[in-house]
Amino acid sequence: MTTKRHEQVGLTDAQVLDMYYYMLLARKIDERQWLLNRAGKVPFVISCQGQEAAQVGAAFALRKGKDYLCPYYRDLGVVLVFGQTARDCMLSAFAKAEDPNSGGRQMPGHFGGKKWNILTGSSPVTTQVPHAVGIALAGKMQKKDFVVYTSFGEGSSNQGDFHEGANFAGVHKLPVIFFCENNKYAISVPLKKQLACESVADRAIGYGFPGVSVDGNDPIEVYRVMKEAVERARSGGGPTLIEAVMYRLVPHSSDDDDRTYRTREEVEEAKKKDPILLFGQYLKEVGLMDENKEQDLLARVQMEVDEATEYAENAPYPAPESTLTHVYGE
Amino acid sequence: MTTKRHEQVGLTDAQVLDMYYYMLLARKIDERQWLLNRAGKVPFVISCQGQEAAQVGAAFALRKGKDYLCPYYRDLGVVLVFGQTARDCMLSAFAKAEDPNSGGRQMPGHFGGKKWNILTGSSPVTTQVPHAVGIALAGKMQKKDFVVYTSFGEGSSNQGDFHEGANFAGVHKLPVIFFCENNKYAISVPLKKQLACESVADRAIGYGFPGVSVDGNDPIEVYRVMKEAVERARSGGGPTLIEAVMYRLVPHSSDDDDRTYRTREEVEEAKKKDPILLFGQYLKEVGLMDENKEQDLLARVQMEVDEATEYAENAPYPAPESTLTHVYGE
Amino acid sequence: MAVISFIDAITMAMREEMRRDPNVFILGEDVGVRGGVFRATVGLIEEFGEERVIDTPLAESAIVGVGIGAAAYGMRPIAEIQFADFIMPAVNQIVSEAAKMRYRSNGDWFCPITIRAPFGGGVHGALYHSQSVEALFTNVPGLKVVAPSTPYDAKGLLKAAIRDDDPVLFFEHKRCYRLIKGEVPEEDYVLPIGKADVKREGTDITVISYGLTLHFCLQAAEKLAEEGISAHVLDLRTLYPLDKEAIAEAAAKTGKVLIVHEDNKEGGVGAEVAAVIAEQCLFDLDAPIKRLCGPDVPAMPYSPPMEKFFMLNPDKVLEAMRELAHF
Amino acid sequence: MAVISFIDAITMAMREEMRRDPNVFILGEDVGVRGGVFRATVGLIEEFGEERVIDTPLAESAIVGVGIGAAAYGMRPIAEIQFADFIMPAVNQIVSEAAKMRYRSNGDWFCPITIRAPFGGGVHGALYHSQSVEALFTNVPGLKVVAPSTPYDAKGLLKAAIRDDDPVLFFEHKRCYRLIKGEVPEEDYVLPIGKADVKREGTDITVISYGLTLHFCLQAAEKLAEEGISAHVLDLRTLYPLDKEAIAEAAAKTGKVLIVHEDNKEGGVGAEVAAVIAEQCLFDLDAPIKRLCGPDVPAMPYSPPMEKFFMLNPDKVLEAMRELAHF
Ligand SMILES: Cc1ncc(C[n+]2csc(CCOP(=O)(O)OP(=O)(O)O)c2C)c(N)n1
Ligand SMILES: Cc1ncc(C[n+]2csc(CCOP(=O)(O)OP(=O)(O)O)c2C)c(N)n1
Ligand SMILES: [Mg+2]
Ligand SMILES: [Mg+2]
Repeated sequence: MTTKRHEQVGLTDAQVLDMYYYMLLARKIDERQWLLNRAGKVPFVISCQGQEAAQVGAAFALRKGKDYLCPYYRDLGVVLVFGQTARDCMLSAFAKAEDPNSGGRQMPGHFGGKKWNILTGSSPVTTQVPHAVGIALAGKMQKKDFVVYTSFGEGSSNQGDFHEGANFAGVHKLPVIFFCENNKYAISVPLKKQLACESVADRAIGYGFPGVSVDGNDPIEVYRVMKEAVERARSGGGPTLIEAVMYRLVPHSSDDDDRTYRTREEVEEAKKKDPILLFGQYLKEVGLMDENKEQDLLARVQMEVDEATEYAENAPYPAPESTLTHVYGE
Repeated sequence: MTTKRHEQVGLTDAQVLDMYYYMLLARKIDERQWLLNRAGKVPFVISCQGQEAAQVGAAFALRKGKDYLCPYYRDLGVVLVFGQTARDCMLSAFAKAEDPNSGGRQMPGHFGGKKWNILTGSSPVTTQVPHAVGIALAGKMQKKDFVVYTSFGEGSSNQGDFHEGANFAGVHKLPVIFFCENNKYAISVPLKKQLACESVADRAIGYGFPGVSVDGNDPIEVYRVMKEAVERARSGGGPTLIEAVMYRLVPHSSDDDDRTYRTREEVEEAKKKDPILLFGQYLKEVGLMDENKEQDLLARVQMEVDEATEYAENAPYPAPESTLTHVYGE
Repeated sequence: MAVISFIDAITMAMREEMRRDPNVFILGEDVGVRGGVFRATVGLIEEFGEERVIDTPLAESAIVGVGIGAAAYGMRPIAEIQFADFIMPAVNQIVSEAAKMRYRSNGDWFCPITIRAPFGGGVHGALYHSQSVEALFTNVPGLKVVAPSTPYDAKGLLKAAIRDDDPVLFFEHKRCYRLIKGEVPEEDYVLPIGKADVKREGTDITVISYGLTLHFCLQAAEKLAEEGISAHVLDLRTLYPLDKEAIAEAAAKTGKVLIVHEDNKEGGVGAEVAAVIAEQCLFDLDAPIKRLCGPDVPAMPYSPPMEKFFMLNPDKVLEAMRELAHF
Repeated sequence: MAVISFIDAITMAMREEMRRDPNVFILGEDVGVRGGVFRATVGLIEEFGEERVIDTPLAESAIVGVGIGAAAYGMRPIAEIQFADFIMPAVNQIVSEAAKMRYRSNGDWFCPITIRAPFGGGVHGALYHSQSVEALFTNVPGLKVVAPSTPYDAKGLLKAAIRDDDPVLFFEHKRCYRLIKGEVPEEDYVLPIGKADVKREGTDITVISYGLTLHFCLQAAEKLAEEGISAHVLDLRTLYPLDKEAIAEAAAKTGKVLIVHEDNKEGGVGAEVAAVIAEQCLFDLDAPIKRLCGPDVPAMPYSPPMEKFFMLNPDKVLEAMRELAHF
């Protein structure tokens, strides 16, 4: 039996099993949305596939109900850990009135919900980064001890708002974790046309705080560096920039055709490091998982997804004239 | 006699004397504008005082008539080396029709002139940075071998446009020199409230190119690092970020009162390192200058400034209705 | 009641709101020890400390973006943009974020930020310290755009903006800062955002304006009265959403309308004012709807004769009013 | 003459201009190997290489800012903004820089950049992939804003934009891309920027529109003709500066005007159109100037019934036209 790496970073057996559950749940919700899309039932999907380990590893280092999230559109794994359910996600995919993120107003992947401390997100990339800094600033003013997590792709780290937000947080030593999910592509544009630095983490020094690069396919490693960053933030040590390196296993979105810009070989190669595969193996190696248990878990997840889909599909749409509401407060 | 540091970096005696002339000229034009302002003759002044060494040192490493400038408002020293005259500057200060920068449309310090390869500048800080990158991109496409110099204050290095421009240049390895004049303040806001990094040069690694910090009070040192950067750029080695560290010796502008945010002791202390003073001393130490020569030079400069002022003061204003011209091309 | 300047009314409003509500704070460039380049925040860092009067890094998108995050969390930030011309880098945060948070979250989140910005010319500010940028934002549902013209309105509307649960862009004409003085109560009061205000009753022509030019209209109306022409002057005060009822009412009252603003004519706020009238009370009109505005050039030049050419003044307004009256 | 789609006309225009002038190049997100997310640049990287079809980092202010630098130097950049909604981070570069370079340098420098951006809704794009953002730019002297509605106009106007010595914002309604087809000559031709175009002659009512809704107007006019009502339809084509003469002429022709656009009503382009008419030919009018526009909400929701509620369609337009005709 291999060493239990997770214990070394302070994760219990129950916790890693839970992590695996969330990773699987995210993956299965995502896969179902693609099926629904191809069947013409939902107009749009944007995926977390390949990024679940980083997301769930990161979210486990945060305190649900206490810390704040300003996530980006792929962070399905993160918001599930923070309390969103398969049903919530499917209500959003079907754009139904009950969708807690936006009441069906926004595309899926545009997370938000006050009850989960998830700030409402938009499509223009990286705008959430200064928001995270602002929430952290407010927390500091009110002497709260929460930290704020904000995520974005490596392509999005080239937007001015990343720079301005990170610099502000650095100057004010605010408890923000800048979590860059480097999945190697910004739609069709490969890393080398986006960035000339070795690692996105190299940018941290320019803001006076630590930058760390981590294997995004390994939830335990991600948890470890996140935990460190969270503790630093909470104890007044200021922000951290984390780059989690991974690969987007599917096209950018349901509107994309990734065959135009990357070879099938490259994608197949990446699938060998599919974090769900690797983490499943690890759990088996340390004796926490076996074929049976895995089947049970899969069945449970599948059932959640089925129920969620059915519920959401049958749920009512918002009323047309509700288009006119919530422009201003009453 | 001290060693001739300037020879070690490839500057001749004639060149350093020339540098001193430009530094003095810049200073004297600037001082005159303050007098004119206090006398109610020109509405606004923005100064180069304290930054002349860095500016002239940098400009001497460039090829006039070949390289391009996207300077910022304090770069009087740079544009003088590139061909602007005291008269040009005074025409701008008095907002007269003949002002070659803008025909009196813009405030002084908003340099521009196609004949000198100086791109027209604006007031919103840092917008010139992507422009410099665009000129360099065009040069690369057309297989030209010019380099592009762009400058900005340390406060302005926090704008998104700095980040986006630098990143673009890094990815395309473009011949751009990002020259940050770190004078310790952005109007009233001191360095530590602007930046948390040790040096602005630390930001370069995030864009995959070298960053260098240099004593901005020493024109020879500035020349040396600029020369290196220019050669790297010209030979396809890509951009360099240079931080020249200095001090703004006067208020931000004629509208500012710096006594509200910094002590007189601090300013007096900085004046001991006034680059004009230091460089004058150096030239004397190496035997290139003495009291007599200095008086001659001062007299020559003074005369240029006098003549320029008189000319500009008496020059005609633009016609009121010319306000309507140059909105679109014919 | 004390007579104070426009800018003092602004300072007073912020001071009172900061005393009233600990969640109110200020962020911007040079707002702290310097008290703002126009001195609008003078004395506030001394009273409230540097935690509540924050000298930010020079980055407008962050000033607004950080403010938005804090506002969504529950604070009441007042973000100062040093000159309205420099609001451009923050347009994405204002238009895509602040204005749409409530709508996109189906009412779950909202964004009570106030963004103050000095606008307008006549101060030798040249192209980039003189602009009127309001028209950029008067097509953005979810935002409110306010531009008071008197100290009394400034205080009451700024306090309303700070307490408003939605993002408010608050434009202050910088020429008004020290030029315009007026009575301002020491007491707490707020004025309703979204309501125009009749600044002068009249019967012959209707003049609609805001900001500095509103004062030109009032001065011209005074002179015109001597010629026996009575002008009705409406101060828009809120530029978005417009007080359409008040506009229609004022237009119908005299049947002759002149709209005056310093901003460029084409696509300016006056266009919507004219359109509202042309849609709602066309048959009450006795003359074409006239607009007297800044020329359609990129911005106001530095050179004094050009600045003068660009700027409106009481004489130019008087002439346009007289011409309309005699139509 | 071949019948091709709107988007193919766009591609054709760019290909022809790139062949004609080596200074023309394209920069934007995914414009290279991917051929653009809408496929407008498909095939161009193959023909012109990655030096002239540049996949940029994801940063709109740099895309435009770098383009501006290159344009000032003497190139003819075509910057693609992936969705018009994402033009916001580039507003500072567009408004403060591109639009003002010529003016501020007293004609010494100029900036021949073309900025293409797909706008508009009806494609399940939700709040941030459906917006009409043109009104943000139709108050900015120095800029030209173009929005063609047919493949023929698209080709001719895009070529004109690329050759224009001033910055042109070129908005393409994304719903038109594959829906709208029309005859487009293989030959080189340009159409004048700044000129509106009568798309249908008529005598009873005047309808003024642009983009996708122009087609709704034409369809509605067709039906209305069956009822014996003759509609005159003007396509603005250029949204800034407006063709005021053509607008006044079209309005005066029938005396009854309906302005139609997908963008929000208040502060939209239609406001200026109405204001021009109310100023220039008020006494030719027989009815209030009507506007039929998107509702004043932040943007178009994702949920199908809400999107449908927001969007105009031929029936909604028909109803408004009929009502005006019977006024
Ligand atoms: C400001 C802005 N520009 C363009 C887009 C269109 N867009 C959506 S996602 C994307 C690529 C993002 O790449 P990256 O940041 O690496 O994140 P990833 O999708 O790879 O996770 C682009 C260009 C956008 N949403 N916002
Ligand atoms: C976008 C923008 N915001 C604000 C200003 C107002 N402003 C002019 S200079 C300045 C400070 C600049 O500081 P720094 O970059 O350090 O340059 P320095 O003046 O010290 O040389 C500010 C805030 C501006 N010109 N542009
Ligand atoms: Mg990516
Ligand atoms: Mg500085």
